[in-house]
Amino acid sequence: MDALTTPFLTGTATGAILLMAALGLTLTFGQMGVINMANGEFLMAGAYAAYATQQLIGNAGLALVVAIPVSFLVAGLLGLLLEVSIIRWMYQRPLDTLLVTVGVALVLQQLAKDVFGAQGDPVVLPSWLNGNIPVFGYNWPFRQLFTIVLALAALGGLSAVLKYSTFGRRIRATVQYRDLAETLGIPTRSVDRITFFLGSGLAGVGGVAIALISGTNPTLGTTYIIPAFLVVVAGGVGQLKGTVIAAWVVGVVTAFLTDWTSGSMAQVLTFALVVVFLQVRPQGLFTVRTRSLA
Amino acid sequence: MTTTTATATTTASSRPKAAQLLGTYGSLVAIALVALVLLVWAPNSLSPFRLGNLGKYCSWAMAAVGIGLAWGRGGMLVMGQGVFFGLGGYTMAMHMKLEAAGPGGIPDFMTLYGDGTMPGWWAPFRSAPFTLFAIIALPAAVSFLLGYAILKRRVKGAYFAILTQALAVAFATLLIATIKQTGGFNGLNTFSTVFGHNLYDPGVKKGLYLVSAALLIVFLVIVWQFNRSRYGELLIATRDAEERVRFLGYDPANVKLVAFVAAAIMASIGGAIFAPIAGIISPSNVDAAASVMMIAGVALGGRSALLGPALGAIAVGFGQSTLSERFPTGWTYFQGGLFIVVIMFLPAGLASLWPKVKSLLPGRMSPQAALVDGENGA
Amino acid sequence: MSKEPLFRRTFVGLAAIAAAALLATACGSSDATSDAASGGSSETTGAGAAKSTAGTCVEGDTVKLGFLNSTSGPMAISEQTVRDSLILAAEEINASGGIMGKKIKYIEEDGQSTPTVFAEKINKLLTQDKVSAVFGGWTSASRKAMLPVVEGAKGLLFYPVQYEGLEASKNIYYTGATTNQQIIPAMDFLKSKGVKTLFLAGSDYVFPRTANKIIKQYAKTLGIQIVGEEYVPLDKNDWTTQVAKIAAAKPDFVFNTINGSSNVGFIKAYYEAGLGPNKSPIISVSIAEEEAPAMGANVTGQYAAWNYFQSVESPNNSKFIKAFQSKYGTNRPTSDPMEAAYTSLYLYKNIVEKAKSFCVDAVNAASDGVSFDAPEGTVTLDGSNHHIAKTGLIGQINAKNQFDVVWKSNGPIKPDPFLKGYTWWDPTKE
Amino acid sequence: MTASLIGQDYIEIRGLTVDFDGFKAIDGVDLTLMQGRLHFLIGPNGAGKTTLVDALTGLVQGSGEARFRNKNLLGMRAHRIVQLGIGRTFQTATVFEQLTVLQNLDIAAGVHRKGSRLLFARRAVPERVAQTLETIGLQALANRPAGILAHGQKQWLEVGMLLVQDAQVMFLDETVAGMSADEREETGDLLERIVPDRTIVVIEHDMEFMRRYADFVTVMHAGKVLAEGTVAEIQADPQVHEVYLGTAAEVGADE
Repeated sequence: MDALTTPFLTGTATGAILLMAALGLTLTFGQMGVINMANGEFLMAGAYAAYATQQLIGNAGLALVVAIPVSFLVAGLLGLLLEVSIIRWMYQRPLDTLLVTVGVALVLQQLAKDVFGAQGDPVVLPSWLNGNIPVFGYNWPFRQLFTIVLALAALGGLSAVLKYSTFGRRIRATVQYRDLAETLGIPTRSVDRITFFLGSGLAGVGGVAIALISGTNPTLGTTYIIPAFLVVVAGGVGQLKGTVIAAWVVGVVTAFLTDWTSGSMAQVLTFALVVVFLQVRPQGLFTVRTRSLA
Repeated sequence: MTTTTATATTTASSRPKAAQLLGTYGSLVAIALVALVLLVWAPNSLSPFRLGNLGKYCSWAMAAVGIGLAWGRGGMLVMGQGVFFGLGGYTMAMHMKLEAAGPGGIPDFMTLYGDGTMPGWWAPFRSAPFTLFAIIALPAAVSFLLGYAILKRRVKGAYFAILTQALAVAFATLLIATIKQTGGFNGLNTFSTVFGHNLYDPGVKKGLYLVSAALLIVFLVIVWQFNRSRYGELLIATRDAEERVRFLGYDPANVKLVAFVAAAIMASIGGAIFAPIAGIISPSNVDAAASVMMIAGVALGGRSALLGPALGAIAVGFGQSTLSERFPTGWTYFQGGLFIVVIMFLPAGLASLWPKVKSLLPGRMSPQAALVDGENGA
Repeated sequence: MSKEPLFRRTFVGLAAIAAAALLATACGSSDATSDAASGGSSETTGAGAAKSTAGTCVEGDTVKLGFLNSTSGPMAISEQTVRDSLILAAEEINASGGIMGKKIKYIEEDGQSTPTVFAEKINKLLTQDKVSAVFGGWTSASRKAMLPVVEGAKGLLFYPVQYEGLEASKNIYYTGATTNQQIIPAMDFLKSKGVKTLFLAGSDYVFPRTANKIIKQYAKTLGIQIVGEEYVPLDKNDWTTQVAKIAAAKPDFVFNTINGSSNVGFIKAYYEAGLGPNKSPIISVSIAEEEAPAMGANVTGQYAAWNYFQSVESPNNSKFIKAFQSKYGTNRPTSDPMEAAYTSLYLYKNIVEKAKSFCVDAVNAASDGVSFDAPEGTVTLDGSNHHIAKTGLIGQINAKNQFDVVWKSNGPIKPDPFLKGYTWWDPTKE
Repeated sequence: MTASLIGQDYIEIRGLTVDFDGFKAIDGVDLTLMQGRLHFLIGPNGAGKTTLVDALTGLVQGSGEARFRNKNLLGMRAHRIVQLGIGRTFQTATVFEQLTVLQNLDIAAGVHRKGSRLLFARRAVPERVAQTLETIGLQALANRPAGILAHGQKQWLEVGMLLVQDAQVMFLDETVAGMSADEREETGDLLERIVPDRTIVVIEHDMEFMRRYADFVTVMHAGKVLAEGTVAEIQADPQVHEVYLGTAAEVGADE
């Protein structure tokens, strides 16, 4: 039984992290056509923010609770800074944003190395997270459960913002009919900025979850960015449900493949499966229909 | 009717002919200059160490020339050229490993990590002709299959870029995971000879450099011909308005596939010459980071210019070697800053500065002036 | 209309240029104009690194050495510590008169955590800078990449990190442990603890693969059962799936050959799964004083196999720790690779002074039996394989993240990189 | 090769439906497009004119049937449809801006060229291209990048591309929109010159232009065919007036 539950639950937790990494990507890609390769570094920034919070507060449990909003803010502000300083000049050249943000990612990594050192820093699990519950023969770590709850909360928060707030309605309007939104007087520029802030902030929260797995590390973003993009590609752009399903499926499938083969082969096979999937659905799972020809 | 047509033809083509002739001359003269520097000046002036490094830069430049074709001219941001570079590099390295092992011998690392038996698919690489064939056929086959799968499904733009980068990640991971067959993280190294020539012989080293530089020149000439051919025009058309090309009766996927496969073969040949020059090929030469480095050179030099990608790649290679000697930690900042500054402010790379430089020269202020110049010259 | 002929003409011209260049340079090279290492045919030309073949191979009152460590990339943190102790050793030697009266002038290069860069840089150090010896390298990949270069240039490399063995180059000196000085003692220790079942967890990398191959063969002889073997890529930190397998297998011990930061994820997942020093304890071969506090979990009670611990009590070690901490800060721990690097420079000094020459052949001829009173104890070089005899130590991590030595091999173990003295070893078996 | 086909080519559309996630942009249209006449397709915005052309040229999926030379165009891939001799222009002129006018036309001529020829450079201006340059009056600009052309010139270039392509069926989507009166006249005259051995369908909002050049008119509304006939018949149709309610004068008189 635990041959199934272990990869399933572990994969779900991995999927939860992928989801937090991918939400920002799918928002910014869907709304602005911007490919933000530095999103992985926002994960890293969130992880370091969690570490720094823990250093300041000391009490691991309290620090974790504080770290979540702090990481959201730190990563979100970094994202905002990126938008204001660089991205906004690049909206006409979406493919080029990909390369510019590759450069930003490199700079942020080196910055983290210089500030925090190349060796990762530990983030201590609070005692109330350090344990497990038996589920069908698998001792499910509380931390994985916490990660899933965190991702669901992030998703719920984002959905609520998109659905009920003015910002959210504006974001949805801009994603679907940018020109129309503009003519209706929606300040699409500031909507873009807020989207960037939200998306980057969510990655920061994801960073907290990663810090709980393996501490901080200047290069931790690079390990998550490609899987996160595969999630976006497979899930389709502009709709949250596609991203959610894709993140969960990629997480679980990778975990099962890891179980059956090895960690390395699992990565290779997951990539192959995404390419095969794109043969069936080149637009991903779901997509917002627009009538533009290009 | 016929007379007017004839007039139309002459008026239509007289001016460009002069201008194009100039362009033709200019490009070939530029390639010849590069050839002079690489094939005559460098071997007689640089120390063997610097020359070996230049040989490596040339092998990256070969991949870069292909990227220029696929990305600059074809609009496909190929972020996983390391894969094809690696296919060529590993093919060559496997042959050299088997040469080093001697007839009937097996590569040393297989005893180290495995049970001392060689997987069957290594065997053909004992043959030099097969190795040379595989250096071209392997990347061609892989890029064709992958390109066909991706391009026919109209996956393009960012999706295409991300998938190719994911491919590079997957490829490097696969190499690391198959340590018993491919040497894993360490890669393949400790070669002794290449096609029977002692790799440590200074003459052989110089010869390898010359092969690398000469191949680069050949690739430049090939791309030059590509660019001026009808295919070159069609490729630009496809880059700029893919759907429009479809409504002229072409399948844009096929047009792009040709450039993608050509770029893959160029990268593979680059990798094949890299392995003997560097004496090693490992996953870190072919992974996503290595692939991004190849893009960096192309972006710096000018993605759609003829010489831009090659010279950019050589410059980035040189920068990596020398800047990292002086500012070890600064190198990453420099690399990151290069992407940001070049892509933001000079999207067409340093090559886009060339017309401005040229316009400072007297008599080349405008197309008209160029025309006059050309007519006088002709 | 004239384009086609023009094209052809130019191309023919180009080809001619290329051919001429090939000819010119091919001839040029045979005139031995090259100032690099002399050609590959002659075995007796001596130190390729140094121009002069007469006398001591180093003229003037300084000797150039190369320090080649990664100061950028993921390995930087580990390799920086090695460079720090190399610089310490160089300054100490210079303060006491240098090597054979010549002051050390060291040239630093960054390996960028990339094997090809290591190959390029050691080539530069040996052929451009003409250093007499190079010190550095950390990963096996970097050493494997440097090996053909240092052999081709007939130079010298001192490699300070424990490794997977099965190698002996006449141009490399290995001052870290080979497998029979670390892995095999660790297994002997486990046997002495009465271990019956063992789980192997490692990075997907040369060292863990080779180490585990040896462990598996030796375990058969010792009657220890291997109940699982898991590998995770170096850059992957999530070990939850694999640790679940450990928890299910309930081994007496876990043999940990994981590299670098991946350890953090492993240790965390391990404690979350309810494992600990009392339930499937870990013995590690790459967690040292530097790493233990950075695990994000209290690793007190876990074990590690090394040949040096900061806690080793000897006058030489106190001197080393004092010198190191007064130069770099009292919070800086000392570890096995740092000690091995420090030792390597002193060993080089002693060999050269015995040989009375910096020439590679002379150094090699004199190396056998050269010893140094290192912080870990007196080490002696084995000229037949360029390794040094070392004592195997097992430490248990205490609350201060220092290691209490709980087991010691019976005196220094003679290096045996190819395990020729072990009858159970069969390299052609899995 | 076209001589024997004069007057015989036609596209027969039966029950064409285009469904966007439940919204029927085209709803069961029957239409016959005959060779040799300028067939105008008019209707208010959103009537489905462009979608109809999209479906016939393989840009969007449609169901039903559209027969041309015994082949059903629906379900064929776009470039195959072009290879059958069916060409189109786009509402916003789409030309290759980085390429010269000459190169634009030369690429359009490529549909009749062998693939292997692509690897060589163009040595002279192909006759058909030269003729077309003259026909569309862009000889002087042949070697200028198409990006610098004025709006009307781009539209002509698109028509020219259809000419070198030797398209037997041409769909022109609002080609004269934004052109000056003189330019419209030239365009109309050009279309009249080339229409005898071709099937030409023009989507148009300019009613004056329609009245002057249309041989046959189809009025669409809400994805359906509302009325068909000559200009006079359409102008007399009360249903058409109703659709254009509020701007009823438009059909009869100029704006």
